[in-house]
Amino acid sequence: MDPVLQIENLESGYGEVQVLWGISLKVHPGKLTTIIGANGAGKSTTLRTIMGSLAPWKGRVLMNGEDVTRLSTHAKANRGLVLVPEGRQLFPDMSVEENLEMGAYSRRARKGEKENLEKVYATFPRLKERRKQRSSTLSGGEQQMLAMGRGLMQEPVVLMIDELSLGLAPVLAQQLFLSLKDLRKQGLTIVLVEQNVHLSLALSDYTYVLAEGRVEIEGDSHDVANMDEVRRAYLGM
Amino acid sequence: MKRLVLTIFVLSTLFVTAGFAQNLTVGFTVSKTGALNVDSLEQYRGFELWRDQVNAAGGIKAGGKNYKIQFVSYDDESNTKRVQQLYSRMVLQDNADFLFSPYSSSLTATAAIVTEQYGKIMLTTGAAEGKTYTLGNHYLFQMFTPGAEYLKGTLDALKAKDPKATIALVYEDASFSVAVVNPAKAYAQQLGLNVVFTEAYAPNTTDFSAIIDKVIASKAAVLLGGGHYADGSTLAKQLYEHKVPLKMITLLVAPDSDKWTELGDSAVGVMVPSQWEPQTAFKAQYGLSGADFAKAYTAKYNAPPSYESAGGYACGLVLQRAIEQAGGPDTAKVAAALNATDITTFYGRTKFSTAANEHGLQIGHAMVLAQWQKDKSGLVKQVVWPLAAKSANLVYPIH
Amino acid sequence: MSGIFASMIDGLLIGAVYGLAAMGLSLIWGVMDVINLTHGATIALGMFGMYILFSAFPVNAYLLLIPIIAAGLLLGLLIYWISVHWVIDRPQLASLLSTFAVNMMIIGIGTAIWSTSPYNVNFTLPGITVGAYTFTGNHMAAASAAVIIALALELFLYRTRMGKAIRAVADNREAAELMGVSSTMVLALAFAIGISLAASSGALVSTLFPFTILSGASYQMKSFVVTVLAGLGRPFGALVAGVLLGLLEGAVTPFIAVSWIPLIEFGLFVVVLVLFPRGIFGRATA
Amino acid sequence: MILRHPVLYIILAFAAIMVWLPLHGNNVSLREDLILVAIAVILASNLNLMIGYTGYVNFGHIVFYGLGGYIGLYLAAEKGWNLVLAALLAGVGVSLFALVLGLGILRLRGAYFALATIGILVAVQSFVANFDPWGRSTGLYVSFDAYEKLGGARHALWVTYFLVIAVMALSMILSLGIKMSKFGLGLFAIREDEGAAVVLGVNTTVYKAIIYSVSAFLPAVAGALMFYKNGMIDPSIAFEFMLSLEGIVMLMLGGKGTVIGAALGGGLYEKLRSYLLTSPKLSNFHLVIAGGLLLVVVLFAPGGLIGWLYKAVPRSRKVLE
Repeated sequence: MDPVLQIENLESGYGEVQVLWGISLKVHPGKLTTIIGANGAGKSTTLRTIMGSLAPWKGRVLMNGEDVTRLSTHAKANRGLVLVPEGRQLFPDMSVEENLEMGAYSRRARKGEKENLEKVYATFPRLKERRKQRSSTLSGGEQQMLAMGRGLMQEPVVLMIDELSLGLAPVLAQQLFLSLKDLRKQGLTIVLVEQNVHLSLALSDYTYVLAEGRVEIEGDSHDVANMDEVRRAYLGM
Repeated sequence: MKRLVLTIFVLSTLFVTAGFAQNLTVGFTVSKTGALNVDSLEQYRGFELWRDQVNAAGGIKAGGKNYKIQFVSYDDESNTKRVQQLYSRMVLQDNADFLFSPYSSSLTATAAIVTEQYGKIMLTTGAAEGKTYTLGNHYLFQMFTPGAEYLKGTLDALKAKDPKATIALVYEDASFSVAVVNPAKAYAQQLGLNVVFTEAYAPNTTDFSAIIDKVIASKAAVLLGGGHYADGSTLAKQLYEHKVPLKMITLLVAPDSDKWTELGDSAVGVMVPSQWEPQTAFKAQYGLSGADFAKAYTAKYNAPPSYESAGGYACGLVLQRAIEQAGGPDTAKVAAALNATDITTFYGRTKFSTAANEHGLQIGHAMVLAQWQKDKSGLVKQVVWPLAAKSANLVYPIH
Repeated sequence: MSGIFASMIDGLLIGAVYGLAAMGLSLIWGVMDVINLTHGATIALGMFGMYILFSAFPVNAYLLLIPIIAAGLLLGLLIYWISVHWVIDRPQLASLLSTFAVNMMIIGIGTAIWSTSPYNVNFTLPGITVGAYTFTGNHMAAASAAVIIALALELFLYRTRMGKAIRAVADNREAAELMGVSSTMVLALAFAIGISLAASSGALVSTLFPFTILSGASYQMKSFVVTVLAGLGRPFGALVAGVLLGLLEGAVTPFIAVSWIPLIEFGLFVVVLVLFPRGIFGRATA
Repeated sequence: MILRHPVLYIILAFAAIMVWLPLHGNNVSLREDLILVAIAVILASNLNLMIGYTGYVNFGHIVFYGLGGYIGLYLAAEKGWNLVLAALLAGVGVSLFALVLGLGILRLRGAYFALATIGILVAVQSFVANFDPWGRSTGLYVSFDAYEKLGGARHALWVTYFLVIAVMALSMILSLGIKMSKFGLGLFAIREDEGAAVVLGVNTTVYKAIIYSVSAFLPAVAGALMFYKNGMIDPSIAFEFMLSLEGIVMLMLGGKGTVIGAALGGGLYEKLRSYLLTSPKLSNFHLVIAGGLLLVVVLFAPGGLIGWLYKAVPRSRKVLE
């Protein structure tokens, strides 16, 4: 099967500092792909460059075989390339429901807005309870739910999540991972960048390990989890 | 060879004619733009009419020569800062022989510093404030009656009509109106009239509602003040819109303009202290008569002359006479002639103070009080004070 | 009716117009972090827009607001493209200066066309008289129009998809892009609306007082005061703050000379800035 | 160290030329042009201390010039003080005022500071317009015979011209000296990253208040001299917001943060404006042209003329500060 999202030799950075030195990834439909690596390995930078929030210096981004490298962020979002960014990046002055409505902003997501809203509320009942509250008044876990929910409202073709569990209590993190598993079962294509290597390896189908802006290791998550260097470096064994 | 002869001939002709008719340059600024443009334009027309008549008559004849008048003038944008730059320029670069003042007391006071620094004669018109003449000048000569006289006629008239009336003084916080209102307040007290409210407003004020509310609260029956055209016309309009129950309104400068009639009903009954009105017939010892001036002016500009226009023309006339008497344009001689001037023209009497502490101050000219009245043909400006010069009776109260 | 009461009503009526002017500044500042120094020039253009339209079509001046709002939007897009689009990601000084440059150009062109002499829109609605005091019809109509426009903007921002997109961009531009919002388009739109508000406030002022091409400057200053009192990016707050400022003026003027008002207003402005940098009604934290 | 700096000699040569040009042939009209250039250089150089060195945009810089003018004129004309003494006292007084004010408003950063400076400008203007001893909105006038003390008006105008040129040279030397000092380094640290500067142990509040106060001194002295020369002062010309903004334009044009750039921008802008103002064809469009020029500089050459020169001739960076 052809990959739905393919990254070829991506290079980018901030100002004059190069961070990515030629990253190549393939994301297959219906699979959960994780990207792991130490702090500063370039995981978030990879996602931001894919979305175009950061301009790519070199390389290509292909969606269903079509070159979308130079499209603007919002144009990519309108094609269903969805990023749940690190640090949630909610709209603090808007209510919970308005944040979700913003998820359904694009033309393609607009049609299913009502259904999707019901779905999100079903998945995260807390959000329904607080839907009139300003999002900045939510707790950290609730904010992460809202960020996820907002991503789902976008009707993603590929859902990319940056640091799902960062700063959350373990119980909450577990809960979110379980909801991810459900989504993957429903056939959603997911790319996950995570600090929590244990959980992500256990959950995912395919894994990339980044180091210093390059892909160091890749393979089926099961195989990667059993590699010695991975066990030593990332799983503390 | 032929060409050379021709050239020499042409050049020598030029040289010779130049000997017969020289040009005298008179410099001044005009407020073509900004808040003062209405008043300033009328003054400029007075200058212009004088120049055209002098040149049409072959120029000023003095000391056996003919001097044609040419103007150099710029737009001062009603802005004191520009005035200094421009008067320096006219003195230094354009080599003006004589200067006329810009319009308004503040612009004139500012320009006077420059002309005095460079030792040039400036005749001031459209500038009634007297303080400038107390600063020790040698070359300033004022055509307008000083500010202290402006409201005396109104107060005398009020004293005669309604000595118990309460007065509000509302005026622009600018050189001229301050110079008018402060002495007027003292004079009112001297007459035993009751001033119940006094407030100055910033130049460029357009919203008078706060002040109008205070005037109403003070229960004043008479309002005296204003400043120049822009603020005065706005004040009159807003007084009318707010239906302030006033029995008498006298505003400085603004109602003298022909444009005053554009205010419609707000214009009725408003009075203005005036340096000159067409109705005031002086027997001219020098220059044309008042009727001839009004006729020539109306023919040229299709509008009746205001006192700014008359002041502008008279300014030229007085300079012309001084140059004739001095036998040429030499600054010291002309200044001496001006110091000795005591003459009645169509504009009235003109005499400058020669006292060191107020040199150049106008001490010969007298003012009248005019009122806009409705008659069959529409709005007409009538002279109502002093009674000896009146063309109609004062309407009091106005509504 | 007592003097202070009348004076406060006058203040309230003119305050609504101050508020409308400030809304434009506040919206642009809040959404894109640009201090729009073309604000005053745009207000002046609104005044002359009304003058020109009213000279050509002497109908009810307040009906002419509609074409002025539309023209303001177009003008806003143009100014955005000339002066803001290229510097939006640079430090604030850049947009400050580029909008100031455009301000100079507008004033320059305006001066060449209309000079700096005063103009009037000769349109008068009948007023209402209570005791010795009369409130002019124009003041009441202008204040009502200001409130209606402000309410319409509020509805737009809170009830429409486009309006919400503007708020989203103001809140978090990068996240809005991730939602598929073209931030460039939204910024241009917000700027256009801001300019249109400024122009319409100018049009309202022109029905009350005489004006010159330079008259916008003092309303720009007032807009700064109002915006800071209200807190940035709070358009409706700006209307409220504008009305409060008008009321304050009205309440103070019976007791002191009018010429002290700027000192009080701008002194207050500096003190509020130092004590509450986010405005009295501003959000606590972003 | 400063004595060996080439820019010091550029400054001195510049001042010497400014003195020689009008003296040569007693060209009074050239002198009147050049005094305006000198004033522009003074304003731009001192504004540069705030905007260029410290990164704080001061929209109300002209308030120092105007207040200096008022104090100087009041002392020299009304109280009969010696002009130089009156100008110096105006400088000291305004600097102290700025110091106190700065300690208050320099808590604000970025655009908020810029706005506060506008507020101060309007508030001070309004205060002066209501202040009786200073003649309210009519202002103060120098009596014509006051110039007698300086040998008559003709002579007095030359004296004030030389004094203004001296203040101009001092402004540029001050800019150079601060740039080369440790104090200047602290200011640059604030400009680049104020948070980091605090961590590095720079007492930013004091630094900012001091430079705010220093940047007030010479403009105030210049204001005293210039308004004395003009013979009058009133609130609308003393506190002209437009002139304040034009100072920023001059700085951007020349290149903020550099000694030569500030002076160059000030001089060129003033020459351009006066050319446009008096040119019969262009005078209606002087604002349009000046505005267009600023727009081009901001959009395409944010480093100004000096930034452009640095790029074109990289060696110039070493010589020109």
